[in-house]
Amino acid sequence: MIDKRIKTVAASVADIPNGATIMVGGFGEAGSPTELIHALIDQGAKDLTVINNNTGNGEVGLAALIGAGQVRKMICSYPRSSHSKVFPELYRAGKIELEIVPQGTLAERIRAGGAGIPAFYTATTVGTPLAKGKEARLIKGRDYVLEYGLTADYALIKCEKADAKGNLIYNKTARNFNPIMCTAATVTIVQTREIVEVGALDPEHIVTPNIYVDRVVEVAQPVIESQLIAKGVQYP
Amino acid sequence: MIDKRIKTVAASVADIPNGATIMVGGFGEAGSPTELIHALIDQGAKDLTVINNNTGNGEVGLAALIGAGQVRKMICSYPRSSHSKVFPELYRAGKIELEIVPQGTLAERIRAGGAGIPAFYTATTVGTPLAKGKEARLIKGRDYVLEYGLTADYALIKCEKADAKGNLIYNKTARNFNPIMCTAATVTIVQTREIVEVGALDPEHIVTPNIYVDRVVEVAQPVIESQLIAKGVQYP
Amino acid sequence: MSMKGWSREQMAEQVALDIPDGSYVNLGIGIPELVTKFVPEGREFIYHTENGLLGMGPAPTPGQEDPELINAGKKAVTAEPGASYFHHGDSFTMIRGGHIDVCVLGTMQISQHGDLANWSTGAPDAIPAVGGAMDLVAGVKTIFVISQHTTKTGISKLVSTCSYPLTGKAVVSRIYTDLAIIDIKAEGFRLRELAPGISFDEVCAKTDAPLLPPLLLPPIANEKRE
Amino acid sequence: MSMKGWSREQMAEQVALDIPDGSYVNLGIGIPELVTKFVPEGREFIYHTENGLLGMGPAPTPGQEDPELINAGKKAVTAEPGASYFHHGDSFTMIRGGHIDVCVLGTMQISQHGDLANWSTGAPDAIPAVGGAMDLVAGVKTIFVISQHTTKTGISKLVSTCSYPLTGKAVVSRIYTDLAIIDIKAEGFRLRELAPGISFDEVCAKTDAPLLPPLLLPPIANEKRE
Repeated sequence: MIDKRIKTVAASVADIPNGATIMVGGFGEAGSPTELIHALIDQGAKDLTVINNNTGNGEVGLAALIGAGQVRKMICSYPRSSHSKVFPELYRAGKIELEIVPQGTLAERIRAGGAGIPAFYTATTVGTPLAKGKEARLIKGRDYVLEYGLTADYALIKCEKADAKGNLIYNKTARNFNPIMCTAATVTIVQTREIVEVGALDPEHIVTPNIYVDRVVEVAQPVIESQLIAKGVQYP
Repeated sequence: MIDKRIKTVAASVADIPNGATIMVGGFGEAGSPTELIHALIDQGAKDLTVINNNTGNGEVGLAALIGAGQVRKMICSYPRSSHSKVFPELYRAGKIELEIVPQGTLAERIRAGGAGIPAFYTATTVGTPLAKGKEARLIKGRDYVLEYGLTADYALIKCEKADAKGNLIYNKTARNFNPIMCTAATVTIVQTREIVEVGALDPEHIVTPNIYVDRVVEVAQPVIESQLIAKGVQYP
Repeated sequence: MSMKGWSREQMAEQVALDIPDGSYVNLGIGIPELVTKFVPEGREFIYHTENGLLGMGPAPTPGQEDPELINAGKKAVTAEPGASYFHHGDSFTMIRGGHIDVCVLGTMQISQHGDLANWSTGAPDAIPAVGGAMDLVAGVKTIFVISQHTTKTGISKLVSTCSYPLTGKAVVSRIYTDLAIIDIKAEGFRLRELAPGISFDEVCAKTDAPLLPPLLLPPIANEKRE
Repeated sequence: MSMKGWSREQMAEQVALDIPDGSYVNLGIGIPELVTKFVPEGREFIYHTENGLLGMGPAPTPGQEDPELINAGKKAVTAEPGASYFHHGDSFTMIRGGHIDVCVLGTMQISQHGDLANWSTGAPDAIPAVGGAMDLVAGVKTIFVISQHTTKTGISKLVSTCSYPLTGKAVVSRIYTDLAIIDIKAEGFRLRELAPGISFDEVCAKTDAPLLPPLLLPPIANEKRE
């Protein structure tokens, strides 16, 4: 019978190979699967392509993964951060690639990847340097550019409650990119504050249906990145 | 201050002009805004283009609107019905146009229309007669066709609970096309079983945020189409 | 009386045997719906219905029907523990995005290349009605077809080239009929299993396209040949 | 001391006066955030933040911050009654789909054609970081810009042609600076209102593009001319 629970964060990310493309949920620290990222640092996979809106905070979570030299390329909308020098230093040193994508286009490309839409048109970036190299098209009198769906090998996701079948609900603005990333990855790995009985989540309130989820691991008291940063924590 | 409540179904549809394009929620009878449709029959607007998955049941609701000769064109995936002869007779008589769209493409075109995506590629219909006349494109080794976003002047929607600001929740599979149609119409008109206090709907559970809703009218005990059909009711 | 061929129920049972534990499954209207009755011991399938429900359960007991809890065939259903509701856009994200593992459909014709024709006879006065079939065959990972081998008048549904308008091109993996289970391979129709009391020659005779015999090499021999 | 020009708060107040009751509003980081303090009596604005909240309220009282309830600037906020949470895909459906009525943004440069440049100086060592700005200017119905008229070193932010990389082309409707409110019209920058103590000539001198005087014809005269 279907039971997607995994005992440890280490076991949940054990098979991620070098060169994998990984979507990482979260917007800033909200909804960031920090324990899963730390487990990936411990695991050591290299040459990764990471998709996240930002590039992490301080020297924990995604910033620490980048700092550990495990990331070959970042796809994000906003690589600046007030608490992190990790990405800028590597970027200026030519040690990490950057694909800059407007936030809404990033979200839609992920959503499209999950929805079997290989490409779509959008007005975002028209007339700007970010439209360079993109196919343009006039539709009903307005200019658009062509954008392609994004998929990933893995998604690292944080949620509030999950059941053993993999249904998920989120907390407030920690929802952000997590639900769409669940749909766009071959293997979706979820850390949740609580695992509840199957049937305990109201079918009307489930945000991520279990079809999108492969592994669920309970992290009852996740770290809060801003608190770690305030304490000057560096991972590992 | 924002208050989108309207007292009567008649008032809520009063301004729909001849020639309007109207999205009508529901899949079969589930989620069908029958009272709003009946109000539109009473109102008498003609030459309408209607977007719905089907063509109505029996001689009530959408089937009655079609039967009243108010619909110039249907856009739907499945115009057959076991309880309705209205559409087939008009269609065979050349008195109504039909644009047949696969159900998933119909949903995605509506979603795209609401999301500011003018066009997208999909594999659905490739190699079939419904791909005829569509622009084809090979993307990463697979064939796709180009589909365009759909928008409407009005959407007629049924939901379970609404607040005065226009936040909506639905009941079970009566959700279906309703939430995406709310996003794709210039004016979204909603009939709800109950109007609740603003703040009574949990922000985590709201399916249609109020930004998509223009008018809310309470219909506490909506008719059930299958019961009307069993009784042989014809509207009006 | 000795058994000859498979009944509708037995065809559905054969399909169920080939669906792995934990699969997400979408069942077409008609014979495919019978699959739910034959889920093998120890396996769990999660059923998806296009109109916005994952975790669909069986029909409710009479009198318990809810007109707002229906399946894609517009019949009353139930929701299993762990079910979820969602809108049509999200529902077809599951289908078109390749998240559904298996779809079981009926058919009017199926070609040796896996082309499926199950939505229209193409007759001049037919009102076209496609529903979600084209989305399902384009998006679901594995398409199984379950169908009588021939029409009521004895015309083969398995053909070299479909004469009816297609639902999808090269989309079907396997066909389960009352006479046999047949794989669609690059080389065409390949017999996988005969129904009880049915001969290879009989299936060939009722199939309007070449039918290849089963590959009988045991797996070990196959391995050695690599 | 006589007042000369508008303060940041007064600029924000001028913007708030021009937003109709019931508007859905997205506010950029910085001066635009001050708009919430000046909502005119009897009007209600509903605030959207890109990271998945409609009905955003003010910052919480110190100590009540929730790290999972933040705005697009990653600062702690609250949710008003009637608020809703949703994911990033749905959030940008609101933006790109033209559902947000007004967006108020800061800027680095703005051209007489309404081109906006507010995301990058284009310096060779700059790390590009665009966030949601390009989506907002492409999708929101009305874009208001609120900004000091010149840089700290006195260089006009209002220009004939932007030298910095664009955020969007021909997207801005109106600019609110410390010196004036200026409409973007087909014919270019058109003065709408001067800040107290500021002369037309002074605004012209600090604007690096032609500035047209306000259209002074009363509405009635306009009607007569039609």
